[in-house]
Amino acid sequence: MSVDFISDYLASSLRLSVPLAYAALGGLFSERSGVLNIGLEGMLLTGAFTSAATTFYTGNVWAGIFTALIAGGLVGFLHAFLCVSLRVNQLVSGLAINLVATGLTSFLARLLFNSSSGTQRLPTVPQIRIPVLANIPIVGVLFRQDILVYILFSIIVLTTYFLFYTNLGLNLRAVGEYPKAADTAGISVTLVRYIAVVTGGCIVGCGGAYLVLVQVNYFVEEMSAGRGFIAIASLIFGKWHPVGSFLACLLFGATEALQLRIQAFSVNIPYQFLTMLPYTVALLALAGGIGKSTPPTALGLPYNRNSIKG
Amino acid sequence: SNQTSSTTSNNSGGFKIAIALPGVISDKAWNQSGYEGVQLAKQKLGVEIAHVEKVTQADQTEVLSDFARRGYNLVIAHGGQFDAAISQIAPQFLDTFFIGVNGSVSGANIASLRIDHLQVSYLCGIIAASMTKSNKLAYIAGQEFQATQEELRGFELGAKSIKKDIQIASTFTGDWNDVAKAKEATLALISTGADVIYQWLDSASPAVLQTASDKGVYAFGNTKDQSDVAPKAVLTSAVKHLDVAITYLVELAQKKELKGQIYKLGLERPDILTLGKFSQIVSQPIQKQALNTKQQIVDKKITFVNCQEAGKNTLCIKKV
Amino acid sequence: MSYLRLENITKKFGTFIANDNINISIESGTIHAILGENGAGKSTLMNIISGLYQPDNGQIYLQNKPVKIASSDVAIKLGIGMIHQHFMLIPQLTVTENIILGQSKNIHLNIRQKQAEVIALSQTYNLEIDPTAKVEDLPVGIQQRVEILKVLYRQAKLLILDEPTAVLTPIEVKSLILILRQLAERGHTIIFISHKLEEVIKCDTVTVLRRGKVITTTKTQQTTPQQLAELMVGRQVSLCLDKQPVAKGEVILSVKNLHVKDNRGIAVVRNVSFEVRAGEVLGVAGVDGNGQSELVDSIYRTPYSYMSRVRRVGYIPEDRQKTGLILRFNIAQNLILKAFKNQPFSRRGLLQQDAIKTNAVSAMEEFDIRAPDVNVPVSQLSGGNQQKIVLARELAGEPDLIIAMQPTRGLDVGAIEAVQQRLLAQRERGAAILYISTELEEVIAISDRIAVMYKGEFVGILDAANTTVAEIGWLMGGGKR
Amino acid sequence: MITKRFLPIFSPLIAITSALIVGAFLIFIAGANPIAAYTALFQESLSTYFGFGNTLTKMAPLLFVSTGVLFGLKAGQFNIGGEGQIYFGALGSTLVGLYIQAPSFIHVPLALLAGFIFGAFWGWIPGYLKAIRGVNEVITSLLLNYIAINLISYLTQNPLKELNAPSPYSPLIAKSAQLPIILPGSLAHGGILLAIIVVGIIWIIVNRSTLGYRITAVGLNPKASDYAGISVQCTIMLAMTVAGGLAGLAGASEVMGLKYRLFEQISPGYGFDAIAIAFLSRGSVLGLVLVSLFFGALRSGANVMQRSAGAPVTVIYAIQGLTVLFIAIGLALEHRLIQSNNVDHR
Ligand SMILES: Nc1ncnc2c1ncn2[C@@H]1O[C@H](COP(=O)(O)OP(=O)(O)OP(=O)(O)O)[C@@H](O)[C@H]1O
Ligand SMILES: Nc1ncnc2c1ncn2[C@@H]1O[C@H](COP(=O)(O)OP(=O)(O)OP(=O)(O)O)[C@@H](O)[C@H]1O
Ligand SMILES: [Mg+2]
Ligand SMILES: [Mg+2]
Repeated sequence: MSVDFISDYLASSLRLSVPLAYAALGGLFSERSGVLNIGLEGMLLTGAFTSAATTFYTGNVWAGIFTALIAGGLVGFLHAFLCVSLRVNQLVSGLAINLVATGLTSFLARLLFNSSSGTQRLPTVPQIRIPVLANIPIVGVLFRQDILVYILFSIIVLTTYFLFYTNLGLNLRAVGEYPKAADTAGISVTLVRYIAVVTGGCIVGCGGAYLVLVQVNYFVEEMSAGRGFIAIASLIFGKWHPVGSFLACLLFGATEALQLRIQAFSVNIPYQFLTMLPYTVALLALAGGIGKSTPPTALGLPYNRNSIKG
Repeated sequence: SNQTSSTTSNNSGGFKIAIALPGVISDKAWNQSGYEGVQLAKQKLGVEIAHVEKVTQADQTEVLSDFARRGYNLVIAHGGQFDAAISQIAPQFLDTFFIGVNGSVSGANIASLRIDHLQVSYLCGIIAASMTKSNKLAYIAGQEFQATQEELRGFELGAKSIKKDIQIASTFTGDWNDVAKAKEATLALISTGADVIYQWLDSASPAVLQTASDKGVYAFGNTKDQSDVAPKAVLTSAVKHLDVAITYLVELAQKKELKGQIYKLGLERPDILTLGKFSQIVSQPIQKQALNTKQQIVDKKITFVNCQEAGKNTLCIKKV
Repeated sequence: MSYLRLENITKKFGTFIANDNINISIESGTIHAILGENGAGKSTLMNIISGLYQPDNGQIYLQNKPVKIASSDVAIKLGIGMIHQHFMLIPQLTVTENIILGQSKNIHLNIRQKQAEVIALSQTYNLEIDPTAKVEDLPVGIQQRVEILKVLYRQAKLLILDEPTAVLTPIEVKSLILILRQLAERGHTIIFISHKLEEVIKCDTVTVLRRGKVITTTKTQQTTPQQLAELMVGRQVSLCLDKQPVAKGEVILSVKNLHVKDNRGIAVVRNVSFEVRAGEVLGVAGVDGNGQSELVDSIYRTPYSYMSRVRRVGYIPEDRQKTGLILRFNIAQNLILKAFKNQPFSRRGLLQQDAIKTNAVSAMEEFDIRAPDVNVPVSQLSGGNQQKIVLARELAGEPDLIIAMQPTRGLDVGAIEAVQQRLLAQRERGAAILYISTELEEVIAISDRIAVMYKGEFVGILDAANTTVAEIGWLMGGGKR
Repeated sequence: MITKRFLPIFSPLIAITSALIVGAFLIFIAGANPIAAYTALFQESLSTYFGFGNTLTKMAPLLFVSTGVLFGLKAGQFNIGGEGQIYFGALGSTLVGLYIQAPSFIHVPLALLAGFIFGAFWGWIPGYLKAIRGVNEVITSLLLNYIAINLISYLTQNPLKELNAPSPYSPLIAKSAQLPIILPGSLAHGGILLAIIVVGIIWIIVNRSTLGYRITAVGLNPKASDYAGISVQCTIMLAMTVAGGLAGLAGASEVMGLKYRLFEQISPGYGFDAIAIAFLSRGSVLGLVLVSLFFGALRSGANVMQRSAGAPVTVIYAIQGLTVLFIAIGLALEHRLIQSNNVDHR
């Protein structure tokens, strides 16, 4: 097996993991604060669509990324408003966001992109080579990535720092575990949850931008293709820890890249068994002992100061 | 926009046709071509049209029977997956004619329309085998079913008619919407050495072609002439004018000449199935060879027949 | 000078009036006790002072200035610190994290420095603590300490302690009261809620609440425990149990050389042997976290290892809300939690609603469970009534062995009386009772013999008639005989 | 208060109306006629014979699966594996329908049973992993969906494929294993009646049986249940298994009543709709039936809106999402209203 092949494989695994990881990290913010987020799929799709639309009209990828961030944040705000202020069932809110996002992005995509003939071909985000490191054999590819990948890495580091080494992060965790205790300590549960869900939405939106601006350079209806759900699986798998979740995403990405390569080698296995490989591997890993992960205690429970259940 | 489906207003006497599409009409490929088919028929023949997109398998029978019940004269089901539903529904509505595109059913009021995908992929196989340096070709599609299998087989037969020991890898992504995955699948194929790629994808096909172009390998367009998507990579395209084919059958139906049979349309109808523009990269001798073979197929000097290979039913070439 | 003054405070939940026109004035630098039955409205009132609830009516004055306490944050800024009855600690976080929660405006969390601050604070007040321990790993007594440190860390001038001693050992209570005294002398004002009259009597003043209304406020020197109990309950209560002698029967429970390890592999019960006979109460005294829970758990989960034949076992768990009851089930449903599969509650796999209801009605009558009807979810009952439901269920069917773990924790005197009398009635019937408690007087009053547990071992089994609080207390603290 | 009584009826109605108003706006932008579209939606899905038949046909699988989801929820288990369990159930009854010959009165129950068992097996796996190994059932049941779908794809493409079929599907199952049509001429089949009967049985189990008591107890407080001598592990496994079995019945009824064969994509996402249905039903069985009916109407009405009024499918998705959203908001607001007027029991 050649060096190129391995470094191609690494790069492919990474590319397949990046949108998942954005979604998972976005979900992490929300869920650590106690707000369940099944709506990652819809947020990804919204980010993808808005970045495509903006870049299509402005020709500027940065504008695209920025609007994806804002749009993701707005969907997050909607989710927060529904779950935190109105205390709508968090699961239903997420499912509804997915449905609405699927419908609206497809609807708008047809209005915007179909009128102009041919495929939209969007500019791409430039690659940045990190000097010296980019020249290392095999792993060098990891340092020849576009800015969104580096941003993702910094988000992982920053999120870890934020959660465990800042006061706000402490507040966030407290709110997710025992909101009433946080409330009595003078923390505004509502504010923290809003911030968390909106920030999370912004991050997921960037994942959508990556999908469009880095991976395929055009928008397609329902192009998130279930990534939001895999991101949730990764989040649980990674035990709601930024690094753990990222590694779980990497596992999904790497097995996906692997199965595509097995197919490419014409190994005589029905393709369906290869397509299901990432899911099977994850399932076996869970069953085989990586197992137990305890969610934030207050996950999914709306907080109401006047109720007996804290 | 061009959402011009008619309402059911009863300007009776008019010929009414409807199409049920498994996917979205904006996919720039299979479903869109079906949609364009009924649009073309409306334009050319003045028929009244209606369509439904995203018909899931659970909805097929409902959609077909509902159109029939509303008095549509012709109901087109766009995809082989409708075959079972057609055989279930058609006997109950003898006043309506059903057409299964890509199907293999026929009956009193059932016809199937099949494009002979294999003929044109055979030609592409010849071109691919002549262009490859690595002796590795690749086929990529969303899912495996009869049409993709036939197309792959044609590609293989064509390639092997040039180079016996050539290798062909195939990848099925399992999801027609997942463009990013299709792109990664292409990259995986390229990284294992494939240097000519034949693809059949909907929304994802531009991603495959552009990736091939970026990586300096060759590819074929499919369904439409896609040479403008990635001029450096696309050698030629397997052009399938489904809209024309559909209009042709609609016209037959309008004239009450449609028969309960399988209409297999191939290279003999260049307005329906043909090779697209050749890229300059494809040398004249190769182009000529492809075109010669095409003529042989049209003249039925080369035909494809059922046979067994390695214990499996498949298709083989028969040269006369 | 009055530090805190409440004027006409009223709080309603729906149509229910939890606080009815309350007027109290609390002097600066004093310890002011609030006494009242379960559900009298004490916690509600304190939640109003600490900003968690808003009163429907009335005005709060702090140092004679009217204040509006809109949230916990405001309360903290006003120097009001509350230690809630149900701890407001986050089990997954460390001691330090809990103490500093919500206090720093900095971005970076310098945990080392904060730990040092916590240590310094704990030394100042003599409240020893491991700042890096996770709260969920700490025994409740220590958790209580964390709560106090949390309030002190916020530099509260007014400390509200809602039943702080319910989970403390006598020694801990003593030291807490000492600490409170010390704090009062330093100028802190303290509101102290307790059901224990001997603690209340050590405060400076006391206000008695009954059904949301202030009954009286008086200096403790001018009253007696007996008087207070009667004011609170509104009737005569007997503060001493009268225990009939009962002939002891066969050995029901026999534990020999029991060892238990916890899930981290540490031995928590070591070489424990004892017997309990029919008609006998064996008290187990000890500081919380010395292996009592593990001992009881092990007996309850594998009773056949300790009994010569299959017997009925009744179990009153330590935490009635988490392990004793299903809070969202109603009274009738909770009462059949153990017997739902049996006749007459079940026939051919179907629940028999009539039988279930009849059972509940009679249990409510027999155990004096106060609720409008059997369909009230138990989450809406006061602690005392919740405990009576557990008792009614566990004592049904004449169990041979009853394990009662802290059965009176958090209950008012009236409720305690009721619980203990039920248990003694079972003893007279011939049940063997294992009674685990941290309340020494209670253990001595109810037990025939008392085992003292220390660091997983039984350091002595004493005859209840011939022992003293001092002796047991000494053994509990690790003293040798 | 009188208004409070009618709140459960009014609030969904207001929610649906709001969703339709937003939808009308979108339909208009798309160049179709909203009034025509909505006329089609309501006339067809609820008031015409065939349209109502279609609605019922869609309701059947939704009702089966959402009952399963609710059953799991009662035990505190969140089964999002309905989709995979439908596929497995469909497989089970297809196998019996294809390879066993028996008279109808044996063949039909046998095929249904097989559907139940296959679905139950697929539900048991996450139940087992949760109960015994503590693995979060949300993630495992989600992963199992993908595995089931690919497995069925393989089977319909290879060993089970009908000869010369242009698309992956199995041969027709035996006539004797097919469910009868209950509304002649329409597609409404016996699976609908079965679904309603099953819902009734589940209602009795949940509300009237000791088993239901046990499951609810575990769902509300596993620790207390454990102390009371209930086996929490068994209960969790049982609940997930039954939930899977019910979803399996959805697959079985789709095969035996509607399609008469196994398809590569037998379920268009019923497993996910069912989750929303279970939550919107407020845990009541009547709610389950009504919400399933409504979703069925929406699904079949969606097709009609496309067919006869040219409303694009994208708008229909948006309307569905908005409807779910607005109903959920309505429920939340209603809950608050009731809470704020709450009368304490003492
Ligand atoms: N949030 C609430 N909603 C409705 N009723 C409440 C609420 N909080 C308390 N109550 C009711 O108010 C009454 C007073 O409760 P409170 O908690 O103040 O009692 P307490 O005096 O602290 O009792 P205990 O000694 O048991 O702690 C109780 O009857 C209780 O049912
Ligand atoms: N929102 C509420 N609605 C109804 N009842 C409530 C509400 N909040 C509290 N209560 C009830 O008020 C009563 C008093 O509350 P509190 O928290 O003081 O419990 P408690 O009686 O002291 O019990 P414990 O023994 O656990 O200390 C409890 O029975 C509690 O369930
Ligand atoms: Mg209280
Ligand atoms: Mg209490």
